[in-house]
Amino acid sequence: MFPQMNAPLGKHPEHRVAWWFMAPALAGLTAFILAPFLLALGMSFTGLRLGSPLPAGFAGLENYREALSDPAFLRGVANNALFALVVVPVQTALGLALALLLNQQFQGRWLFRTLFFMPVVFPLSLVAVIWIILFAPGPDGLLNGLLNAVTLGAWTPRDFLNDPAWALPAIMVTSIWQGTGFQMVVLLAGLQAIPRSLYEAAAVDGAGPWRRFWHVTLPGLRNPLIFVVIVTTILSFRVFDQVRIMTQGGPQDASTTVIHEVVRAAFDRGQVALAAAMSVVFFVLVLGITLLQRRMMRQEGGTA
Amino acid sequence: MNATLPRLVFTYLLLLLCTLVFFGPILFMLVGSLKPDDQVLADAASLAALWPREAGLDNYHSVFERVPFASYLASSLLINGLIVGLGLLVNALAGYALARLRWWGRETMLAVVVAILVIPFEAIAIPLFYQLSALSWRDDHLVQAIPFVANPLAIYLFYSFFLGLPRALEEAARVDGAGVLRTFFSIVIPNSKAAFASVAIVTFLFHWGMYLWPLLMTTSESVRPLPLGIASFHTLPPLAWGDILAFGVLMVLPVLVVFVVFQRWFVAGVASTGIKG
Amino acid sequence: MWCPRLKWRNGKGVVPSRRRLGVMGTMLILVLVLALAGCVPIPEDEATEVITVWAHAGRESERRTLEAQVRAFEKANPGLAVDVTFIPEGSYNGQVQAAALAGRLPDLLELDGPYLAAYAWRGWLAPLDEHLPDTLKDDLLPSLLEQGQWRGQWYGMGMFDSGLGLWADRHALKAVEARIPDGPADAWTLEELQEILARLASSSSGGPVLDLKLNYGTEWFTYAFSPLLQSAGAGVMGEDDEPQARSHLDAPASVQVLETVQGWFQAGWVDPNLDDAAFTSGRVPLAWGGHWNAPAYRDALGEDLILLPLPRAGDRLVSGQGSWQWALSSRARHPEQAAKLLAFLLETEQVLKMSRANGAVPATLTAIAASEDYGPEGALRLFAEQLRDGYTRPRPRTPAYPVVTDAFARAFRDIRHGAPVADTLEAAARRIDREVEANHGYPAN
Amino acid sequence: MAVVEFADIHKAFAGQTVIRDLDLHVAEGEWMVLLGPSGCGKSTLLRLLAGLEAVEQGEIRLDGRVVNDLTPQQRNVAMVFQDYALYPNMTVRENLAFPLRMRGMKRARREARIQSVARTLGLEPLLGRRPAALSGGQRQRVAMGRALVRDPAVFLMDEPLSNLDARLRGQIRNEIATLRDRLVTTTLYVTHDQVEAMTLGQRVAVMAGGILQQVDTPMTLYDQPANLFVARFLGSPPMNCFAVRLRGESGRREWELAGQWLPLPIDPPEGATHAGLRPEAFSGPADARHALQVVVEGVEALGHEVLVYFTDEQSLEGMPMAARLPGQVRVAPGDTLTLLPDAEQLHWFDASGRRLATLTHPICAFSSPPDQGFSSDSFWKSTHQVHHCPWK
Repeated sequence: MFPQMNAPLGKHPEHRVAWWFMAPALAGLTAFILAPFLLALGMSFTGLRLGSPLPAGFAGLENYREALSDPAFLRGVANNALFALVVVPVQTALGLALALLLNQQFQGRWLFRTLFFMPVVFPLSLVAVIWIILFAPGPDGLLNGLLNAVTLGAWTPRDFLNDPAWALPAIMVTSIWQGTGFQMVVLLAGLQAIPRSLYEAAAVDGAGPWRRFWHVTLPGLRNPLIFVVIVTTILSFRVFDQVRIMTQGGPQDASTTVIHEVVRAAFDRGQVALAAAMSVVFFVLVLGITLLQRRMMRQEGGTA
Repeated sequence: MNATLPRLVFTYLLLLLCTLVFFGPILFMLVGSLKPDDQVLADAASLAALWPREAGLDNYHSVFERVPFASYLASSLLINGLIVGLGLLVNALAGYALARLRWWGRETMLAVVVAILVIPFEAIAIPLFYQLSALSWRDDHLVQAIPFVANPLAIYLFYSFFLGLPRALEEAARVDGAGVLRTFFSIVIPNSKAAFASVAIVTFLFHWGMYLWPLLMTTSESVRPLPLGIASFHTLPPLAWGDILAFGVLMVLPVLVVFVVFQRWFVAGVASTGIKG
Repeated sequence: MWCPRLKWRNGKGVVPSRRRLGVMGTMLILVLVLALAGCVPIPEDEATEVITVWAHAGRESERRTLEAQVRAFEKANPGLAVDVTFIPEGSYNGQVQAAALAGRLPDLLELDGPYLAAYAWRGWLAPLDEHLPDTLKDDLLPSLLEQGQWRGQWYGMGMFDSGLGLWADRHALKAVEARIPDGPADAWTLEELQEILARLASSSSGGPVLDLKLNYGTEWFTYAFSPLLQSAGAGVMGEDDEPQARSHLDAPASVQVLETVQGWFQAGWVDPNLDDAAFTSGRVPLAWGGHWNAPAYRDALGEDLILLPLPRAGDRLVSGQGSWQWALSSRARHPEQAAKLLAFLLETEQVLKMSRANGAVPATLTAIAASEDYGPEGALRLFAEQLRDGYTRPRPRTPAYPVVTDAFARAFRDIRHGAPVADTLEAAARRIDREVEANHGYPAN
Repeated sequence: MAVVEFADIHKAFAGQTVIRDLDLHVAEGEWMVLLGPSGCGKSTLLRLLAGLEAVEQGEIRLDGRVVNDLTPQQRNVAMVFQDYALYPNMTVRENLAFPLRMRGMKRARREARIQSVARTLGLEPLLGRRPAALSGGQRQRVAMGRALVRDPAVFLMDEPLSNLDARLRGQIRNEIATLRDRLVTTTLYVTHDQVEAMTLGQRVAVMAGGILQQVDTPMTLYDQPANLFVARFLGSPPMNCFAVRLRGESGRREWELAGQWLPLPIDPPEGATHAGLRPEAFSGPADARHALQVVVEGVEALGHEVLVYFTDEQSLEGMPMAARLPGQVRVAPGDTLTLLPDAEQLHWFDASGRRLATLTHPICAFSSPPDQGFSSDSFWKSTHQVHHCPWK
């Protein structure tokens, strides 16, 4: 799955140099990611609780049993999956649409690109706060008011963040709003890298705009598309801040996510070992999905 | 593709709509930060949401009174400076070794980096916290920065960027008599500004809003970063929405400045890392 | 097991600097990653007279008052210095836990009352008895004494306690001819309240009529609504001899009470109150609230504001209690000096100052008697009476409290959104009991 | 200056053999051109010598010293890359200075070298510019300059002209030829262009499919190709090659071309299965008795000459046969034309594609280009390798 390198620059000295290049990052990754992860793996088989004076003791698979029978955790897994299934395609499609829009000739492209990209620079915690206000319940809420105006009064105002049917979609909307700009920038750059001559050739061959999009644009965007899809997928499995701030996972776990459950278990309830078990299950799931995704969308040129 | 007039009008209409969607909430925040607390919500459904009637800087005064904003900002800048500065060096070196050098363990290391990529920080925060607690290391700037210096995403971005860099430059340098290290610093880095800029911005954006870790690791006001400041507004109802929005504006302002200044590089960098994937 | 002792002397020969600890930590981290154990470096005992104190960053006035009090204490005790760190309320517990695990607790710290058992069981607190004179106890509100004790030891002591009740608009109640109770003994029954709500709703064209402070955080729900269960004869958990949630939290009485509350939501009587202005803006005439609402509500309603006890779900009213408490860390380097500060803070004058700053019920009977609001003729005397006369009960005093409150708040939220009450409570009870069992019932250590 | 030796080199990428059992000796000061179609392994050979690829089998020697395990900077070779590889972040001056700085040369000496090279190549006005501000030809010159500024043991040039347009290519080719005669440094020059090979190489090593086919002076390659590959690779249009058909006894032998039997005045060597005839071995239109009647299929009138194409059923790989006629001949496709092939110029090959010597055949009937101004004696002693055609 990884490119085969074929140009050694002299064998022996480089070998050592390479390890020196790798050493600082390796040390950091080991100390601050790998080691804690292994520690989490170890913890997940104990009964460790935050600050508990009791000896942690070996708990076998107890934590895994508890995690897998915890409806909130299972709901979190399902929500994450749903989140990825909705947000990844929608956000990518929107990003592509914006990129296509901006790829035309008109005045002020720079300005609009900046405006559309701006949400990306907002920390998620701040985004969440802003959208809490936008989602405000009752006719006074901005979104409710807007929908009311658009539908000429047919819209019944609702409490989005406290409605089991709307909480997760509300968080999805927030995430899409924040992330689309990133996709747009990557795809826009991809669009500009497609040789103009290809479009001209297609036009000469009698292809209409739709066929040109389908046969020139999309294939030309293959690598950027794969890139944004993979990145967005990974990010959508990490969703946490918005959930924590906007809905606390509720109502009735309707908007909880795995990481949110992990944080709740560890920080709110001190059940560190349970949280560790959840993390491990989650890691295995996401790694599996990522590998599958990479396999399915093996990148052209990425391996050159 | 010459734009006809109707087409141009249509384009601008679409652009306007998108601006409303993507910039509207930001404008709402800006305007809200200028309004008295109780008006923020009350106005939300009317056009007044985007137009302050009694604008004032009261909320900003209040923010500076309620939290030591300058100290938070300084801490945030220091922490992010460390993460970005050290991170660029450390991750670029690793990305280069993975993309260009040939060594035993390269394939394995690449697989490890990709696998690590999917571990969210929240999932390992507690064990990491235990580790550092065992060292009694907490409550300073470094503990908020050092753990995030080595970053698998940054390594991966650098890796894919370097893969796409024309190899001939480095070969020329090697033939001209430069060693690996010299080649890296004299040839590779100066020709990868876009990648460095985009990785820097991505890392910066990613860590600017960091909340959980500083929450766990700091108690002293003097080392706390900006995101913790929002906690000061978030706990005591009635929530002062105006203050919160004002604080939010102040919090993103530095990022916004960084972004607008480096936008060109960033776009180029994103393109070069993203397209190569 | 190899344990590094992180000990350096800086120029002045005092405590190791944090920065250097950090640098050293980075270097040691790789080694230690594998040899991880619970070895915590022991801070050096120094003969400095700086008392370190952590306090929650409450409202501005509360902060200012504490700072002024500390300065006054320093003035009265030359040679003693107090270093106060304020920590935002929302993240306070996480902070203390984190610091405790890293062995970095201060001498004196504030903690949220119901977490006391959890901290004490973990060995983070030192008993107060040996440091404080017994006479202090005699004057203290019984509720505070109850809250501050766990398994026969006295750990926590507050400068104030909280009051929970119903705020009402006199006009609105009059309009629907509601009975106005005189005091705690005279509280509405749940049915009575329900009837009044219905009448209010029909007179106000069907809009919401009750503010339950749904905009508050997790802890509010346990604080504000578990008393209803206790009043109904159930509760969240049994007492010390029966530390379990099963047959308490999911008892028929609990189910019935919360089904009643659920009915209010379903009837559309409860305001979501995102802006915390449901009552002040006149949207609703009734608010489930507490002493901290008094200033804003007085401003908004003036003479029309009345304070009522919560409804009783059984024979006798049960209301909420518990607030921030001071505790001595088991790692305190200056326990005697810290106790001295505590005693100072409990002087009537200081208690009254703090009460005026945050509006809470003063901690001592003497202070209450001298208080304008809580004294015999005070407008808020109901709160003091509840606490003094045994109408309040603490939230479950168990080290499992973090899990308990999480489970209860989650259950309450779900019930709010229409989840079946019995099932939800049963699941919450199971969740709590599993935690208790996993900890072997929290044996003494 | 150094002697370069490749001994028994074998190189594979991911299991794909790129160079097979290669031996090559480059004399001190010699200009050796590596010529072959793309993918034949010639660039790889250059990169092996530069230290940019690892030698897995065999030895590379510089002046007798085995350099297999030396890093590029330890080998002291200078290289001109196909796409120049100018450092975009440096000015022309800095580009030129870089290799000198890497060798630790003092500033003053460095400046002197740069000035001298800049003068030689006419780069003086460009010294302050960055590569992005240079034209293609200027970049090429800077790339040359960066190699020349040093005093390397060997110059390596990897298709240095391939990115230039045709006119510029001719011009710079001449300049390089001038340089070659001025600077006597061992040089390996990789190209797929036979004109460059013929004009620049003192000797040319022809490679195909990772195998060295023949190493010799350009004219020898042309006149005595060691095998069918070399025969057809050099020359444009390439040599007409076909399966041999003979009849009759010795002395009255006839051979067949384009379906017609023609007298063969010579005896073909034993075992000849294929023969080749260069386009210039035809003359016509002719009215001779043994002339060949062909139907013209294609015509390329180039002014000074006309190339005429016709079909021979037995032509190798079905390629059309080409004849080179004087420019004044007027002919159109479909015309019938009489041509007179000079059978004495036939090249003979055996079943494996190897050249067969014909002792009765005057070797250098046409070869009369002036000597290129260097002593060729030493080259005749060098390794002369002939291998089986890879496609056989």
